[in-house]
Amino acid sequence: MFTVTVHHYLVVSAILFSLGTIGVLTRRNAIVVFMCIELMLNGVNLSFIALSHFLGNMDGQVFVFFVMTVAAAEAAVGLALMIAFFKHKESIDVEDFNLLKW
Amino acid sequence: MLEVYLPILVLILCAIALALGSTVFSFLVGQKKPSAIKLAPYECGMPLVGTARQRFPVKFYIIAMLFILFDIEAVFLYPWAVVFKQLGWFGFIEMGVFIAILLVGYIYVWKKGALEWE
Amino acid sequence: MENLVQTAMQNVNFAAIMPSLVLSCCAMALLLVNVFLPRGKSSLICWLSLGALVITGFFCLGAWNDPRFGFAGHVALDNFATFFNFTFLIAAGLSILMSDGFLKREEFNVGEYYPLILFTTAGAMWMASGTDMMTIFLGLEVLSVSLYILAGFLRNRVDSSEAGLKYFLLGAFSTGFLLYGIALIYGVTGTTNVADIGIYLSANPAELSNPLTVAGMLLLSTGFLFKIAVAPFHMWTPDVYQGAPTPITAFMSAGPKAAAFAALMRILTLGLGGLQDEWTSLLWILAVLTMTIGNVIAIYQTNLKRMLAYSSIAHAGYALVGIVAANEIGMSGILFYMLAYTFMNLGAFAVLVLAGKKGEDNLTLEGFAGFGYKKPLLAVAMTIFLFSLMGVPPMAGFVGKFYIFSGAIKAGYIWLAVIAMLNSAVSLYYYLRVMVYMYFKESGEDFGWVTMNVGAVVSIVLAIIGVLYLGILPGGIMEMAKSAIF
Amino acid sequence: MTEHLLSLMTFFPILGMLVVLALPKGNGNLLKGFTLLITIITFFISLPLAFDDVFKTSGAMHYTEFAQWISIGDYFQMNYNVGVDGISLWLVILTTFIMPIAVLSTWHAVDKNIKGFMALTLLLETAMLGAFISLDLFLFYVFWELMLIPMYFMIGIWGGKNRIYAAVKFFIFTAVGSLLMLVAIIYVYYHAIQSGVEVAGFSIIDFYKLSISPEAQTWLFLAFAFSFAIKVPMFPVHTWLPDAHTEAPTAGSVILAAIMLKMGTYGYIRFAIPLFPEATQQFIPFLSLLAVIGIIYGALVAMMQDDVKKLVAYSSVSHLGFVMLGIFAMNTQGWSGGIIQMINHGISTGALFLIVGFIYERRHTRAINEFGGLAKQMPVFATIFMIMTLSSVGLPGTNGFVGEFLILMGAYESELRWFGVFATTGVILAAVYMLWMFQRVMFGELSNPANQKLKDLSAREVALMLPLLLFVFWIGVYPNTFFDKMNPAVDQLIQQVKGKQQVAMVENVIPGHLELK
Amino acid sequence: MTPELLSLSNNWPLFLGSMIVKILAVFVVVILMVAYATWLERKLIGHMQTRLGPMRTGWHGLLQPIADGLKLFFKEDIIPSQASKVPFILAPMMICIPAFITMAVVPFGPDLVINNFIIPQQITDLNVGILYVLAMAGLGIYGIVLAGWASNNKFSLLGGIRSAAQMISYELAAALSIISVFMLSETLSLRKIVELQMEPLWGVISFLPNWYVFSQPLAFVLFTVTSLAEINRTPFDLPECESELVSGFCTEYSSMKYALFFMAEYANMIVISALIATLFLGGWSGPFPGFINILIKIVGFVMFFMWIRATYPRVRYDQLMFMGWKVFLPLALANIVVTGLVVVLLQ
Repeated sequence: MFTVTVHHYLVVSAILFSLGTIGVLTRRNAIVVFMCIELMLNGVNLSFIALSHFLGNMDGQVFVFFVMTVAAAEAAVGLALMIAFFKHKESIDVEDFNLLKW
Repeated sequence: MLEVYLPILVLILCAIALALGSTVFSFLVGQKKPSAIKLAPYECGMPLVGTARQRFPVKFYIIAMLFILFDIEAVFLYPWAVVFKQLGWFGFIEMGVFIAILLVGYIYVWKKGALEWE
Repeated sequence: MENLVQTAMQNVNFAAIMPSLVLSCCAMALLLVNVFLPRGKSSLICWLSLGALVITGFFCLGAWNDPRFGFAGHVALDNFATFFNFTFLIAAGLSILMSDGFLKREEFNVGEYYPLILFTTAGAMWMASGTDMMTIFLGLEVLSVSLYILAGFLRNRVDSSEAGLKYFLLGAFSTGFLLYGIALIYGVTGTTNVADIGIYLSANPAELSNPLTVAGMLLLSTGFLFKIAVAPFHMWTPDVYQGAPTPITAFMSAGPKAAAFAALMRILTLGLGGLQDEWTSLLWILAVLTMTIGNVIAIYQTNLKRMLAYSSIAHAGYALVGIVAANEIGMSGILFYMLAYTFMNLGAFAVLVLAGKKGEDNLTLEGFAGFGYKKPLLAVAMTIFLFSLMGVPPMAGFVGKFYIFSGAIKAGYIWLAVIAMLNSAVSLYYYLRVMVYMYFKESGEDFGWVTMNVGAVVSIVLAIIGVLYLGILPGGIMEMAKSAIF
Repeated sequence: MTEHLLSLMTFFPILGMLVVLALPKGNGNLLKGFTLLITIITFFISLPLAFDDVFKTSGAMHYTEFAQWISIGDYFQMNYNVGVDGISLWLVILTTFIMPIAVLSTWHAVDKNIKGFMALTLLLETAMLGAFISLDLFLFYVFWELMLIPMYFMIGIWGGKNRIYAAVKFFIFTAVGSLLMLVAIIYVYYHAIQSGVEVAGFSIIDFYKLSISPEAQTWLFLAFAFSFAIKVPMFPVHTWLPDAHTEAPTAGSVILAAIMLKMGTYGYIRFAIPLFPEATQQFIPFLSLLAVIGIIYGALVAMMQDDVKKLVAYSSVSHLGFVMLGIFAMNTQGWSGGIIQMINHGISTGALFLIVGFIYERRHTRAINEFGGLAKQMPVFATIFMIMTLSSVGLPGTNGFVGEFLILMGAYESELRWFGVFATTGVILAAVYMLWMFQRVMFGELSNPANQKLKDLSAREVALMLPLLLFVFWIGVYPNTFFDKMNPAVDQLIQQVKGKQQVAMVENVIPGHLELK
Repeated sequence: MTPELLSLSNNWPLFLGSMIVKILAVFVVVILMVAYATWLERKLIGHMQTRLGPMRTGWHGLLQPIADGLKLFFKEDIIPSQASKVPFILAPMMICIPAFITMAVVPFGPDLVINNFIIPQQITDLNVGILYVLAMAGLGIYGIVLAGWASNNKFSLLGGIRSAAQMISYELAAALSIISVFMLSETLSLRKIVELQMEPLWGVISFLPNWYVFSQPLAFVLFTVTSLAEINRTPFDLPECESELVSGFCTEYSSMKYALFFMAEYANMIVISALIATLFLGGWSGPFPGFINILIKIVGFVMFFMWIRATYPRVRYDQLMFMGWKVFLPLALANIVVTGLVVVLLQ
């Protein structure tokens, strides 16, 4: 019968991470970019938990707790920044980050 | 290990079947006499004023943020609660510190008036 | 479970986290004080936060030459950490000093500003004293999240908002890489404790060739190199530095950078010492790339803040040389250099803070013309800082460069040292140009809006003292830096 | 007293600088007077060195002072380690002697921001003295770099219309060289540490004992030589000099020509050659070639100039070429000649710049064709100008002759014979361009109406020239006063260098250097 | 030989079989209860207001739910022209599905033993059961926001956002309020919690069961009220208040989609009742055999909720938020601390 090993989890998490990365690099809407970043973090979380279960020590899962907390904090701050930016530009398209250029 | 989630999967399928089935069925058997007035958004019979795609008060956004943050803290409390009895005083004090820090944020939010709804 | 509690309780050692603990408690207290104060009384918070820094400083002092370890190897308050802690405290102190007048001028005198700086400092301390990936990661995040807010703090100014958002997006992005690196290394070694990682890797060297380990090392370093603003991860730096409030830019260029260096040094030397060949050769290239890009692009800048941003990129490159050297001199050289850089760079920014107008605190070179005659004292201060940044004796910058490069040369990286020297030769041009505008060019502009406010002046004076002291009598601090190497 | 003489002499000006900064900025004459006082006192402090006969007997370092400065266990150690021998002795005296004259010359020349100028002058004096007396490479480097800062501002703030370009060019040229030298210095230090030689910090006296592998020496020598060559300046890297000289205010040009250029040649004698003898040997032909090219090129370009100051500037390129040639002759005559020629150049070129300054103050132009027949109008001026011109040309009886004669002799005796031959043409060319210029400026019709009512030299200006004249003839007539104190040191250094070269010949295997990565 | 817990590995046909049976049973029962809850509500409130409620369809209108269902099926299915189609259609399902699958972790009877295999009378026994419940409760919010946004109508939008804000606020309070229960039970598995409640109260008082309502009265009250708010029932039914928001996020919905919202509301009500019963009132334990006990408790709570609806006026939105954030949240936290203190002191 088909059994799920740690490698399957790692592959899935790697795929999630890569999807997130690609999204960050290709998408234009700041919120979508941020969601892609969250996707990356969740990919990491997945591999943390899988590894922790596979290695039989809790460090990985504890780490995931912290990552989730941090992600929440970042979400709060980030969305606030987006609102502040939106107030000025009426848009959160990263193409509109055009004020500061060299 | 994962097999305990199998029933949930099946249950979800049933629920989807119910929701989807009833929608589709009503769509098939229900009568269709659409008219422009009928398809217009309902504003108590008054002619439409502006669009609904507009920015809503930032208040709601703040509530959402607070929810995320406090909910995450709640997540920390669950595992702690389960092993609390073994941890004894140690665990109690640790969580006391945690909740105290939480309270700092809570008082801050309160005083900032983020919880006021004029 | 019982014995788990036992070990946990044995491991608790508040002495090991005292400084950061005190600092964060003060920060929280100030946060509350602030909301109970009537609006516009924020200057009080400013002075209180300075007091908090002083208190923390005393606790750090107590930890010097008295290393404390605790929390099951998560925290090590050794001399290394303490030295860096002082760097952070100085950076924070100077930037807070120059902030009060700045915020008043911008008419955005909001009290949360100061607790946020304190939180950032506390995060930096955790990074410096963390010996476990978790502690370091948490420190990094406490630091970053507060900085995101501070960068976008002047929310009624579009450039500040944009800087904050940009910094946030890229920062979070790099965090992802950092985490993935940690995850991979955790997968290989089965621990997140830096020391244990090192032990495991030395115990089974086969894992060193494991692609996961190397990939983990690369991703991990990426996370920190981003914070240090090493090319090619430097893209955010100029924009954010230019957009952020000037005192924050000053702080960013010194404190967080030093913190990232501290964490990177610990992880690379203690944890991944086995991969030294890999990371030295990697950082060799990056160091050259960084200092070259920083210096060359800085030449084309007309905006002073932006120019200093690129120069700070270049300086990050110089400091990286110390890690590449991977010997005691190089490492302790970084400690010294970071301290010196804190003084000179914050000093330079403090001058910019005073020279700025409301709403347009980033001056252009032309705007600086004739500054030397209208405001001689400020100009002299600026000159001292610029010479120090150039690395001209007898200023701190020179001694710092000497320290680091001698480490590289002793390790045999002659060419790296030569390239670095040529780079600082390039840097001469744009630093000198500032003085050209200040002294050699006249302009009708009398800098009437420049009002000497106490805080900024004090910070400038302190910075000058620091620069000259570290430049002329560096012996004592060098000794400390030496004894701070683990 | 005497054991701290050097420190006193070196740091007295900087103390003066602090006082100057405290003085009110309005009162120009007070500032100038005070600065003049400081420099003169410094000169008198340095006089005992000149009259000390110990230099006649031993070529070792005297008046040495040693204090630990920075000492970081096994990392590195820098000391405050100073002293003078017969070589640096006269350069120190030259410095303390020229400074008061330079200050005196600013009386009318500098009118804006006097306070700053005076402070910088004093800072500059400290830096230059420090560089001449320091026996610790690190200390030397510190002073060496410190010199740039005041000179940069002097040129940039009080200079001519093209000053900014000149100032930046000056600073960057010199700094680039010295940065490379810094790498070499550090390398030498760690080589010393690893080869187990007992060294007191960066003390060059100890570094002389080192034995460095030839290939390492090659690079190190190049680093040093490049840095000093820029300062000298030698032929390809001389381009900063004309700009700096022409743009700088009179006092600046005087200091630059009379003292700072000597840093380069002094650097060769004190550091580059004794530290890396073998490498020197292998580079002598190349460098002497550059020196000769410098001599002739400088002369020819000088001939083309129509700006008096530029002309003098290019003449220095030519003169310094002579000095370099003498040094590379690697024998006592060559070196003594070289050193005495440094002093000569300091005196005569310094004087010439002053003279240019005088007429510039009067006419605010330096174009040769603007003048003519000034001799009738201002006889005293004409006389002094004549003497200085001749000394610069090297007429027997003036100081220039002694130096150039010895240098050429040294060249003929060494394997640089043919270079010597070519260099001789430089002497003739010098005569041509100097005298031609003098004739065009001084003799002929007093055609230009603007020159009709030129005043002759004032008492101050004469007082300023007299000491220089004195030395012109002293060195010209009785140079032994100087040689007696110079030769022991020169001999000793030459012997040491030659000795090491011999050693290198016989045992061509040398303990390994730091491995490169 | 001692019976072992039935699992996929030791006897998969029986496992799958029993699974299907349990799921279908629960599903059908819930749907029926939903259907008749509507009938019950109308009758109950009717009588409370001295009306009769539906009387025509069948004896005392017993067939009323079926009639309603048929009617809704044949109603015209209007999709407003301005609405964004796909979200508009998805939203009701997204509300309905979580409401139904939450039942999965609620135990409704003692374990059965069939030829040496223990079959718990519970669809599945997650060791993190309660987290599952909270997660599902959270999912419902998406549907509401989506419905409000998709129908592109000011009232709907406002209603949707309002209810979202309200639900998350109270979800927070609810989640915090039950933590004290787990501090006593030391497990998140609902099955174990029920078993723990069958012991004598505090291990000493033999004539009373160890129901947590006795040891955690405050938590009980908090959870009841907050979950009432969380499922948008009166007096917290602002999102769909007819008078202000023309029934909020479901203004634009008609026919079966509209019905789905109501099914979801009643299903939620049943689930919440079941949860309260399980967490505080000993779940399926009680005098009667099988799942009668929990059925009684559920119906009891459902009627209680209806009673409240008939009795209390609707609160104002600011009062609502005030209670959620400034009353229930601190109380829950305080309750946790006090519980912790007591537990530690008693040890």
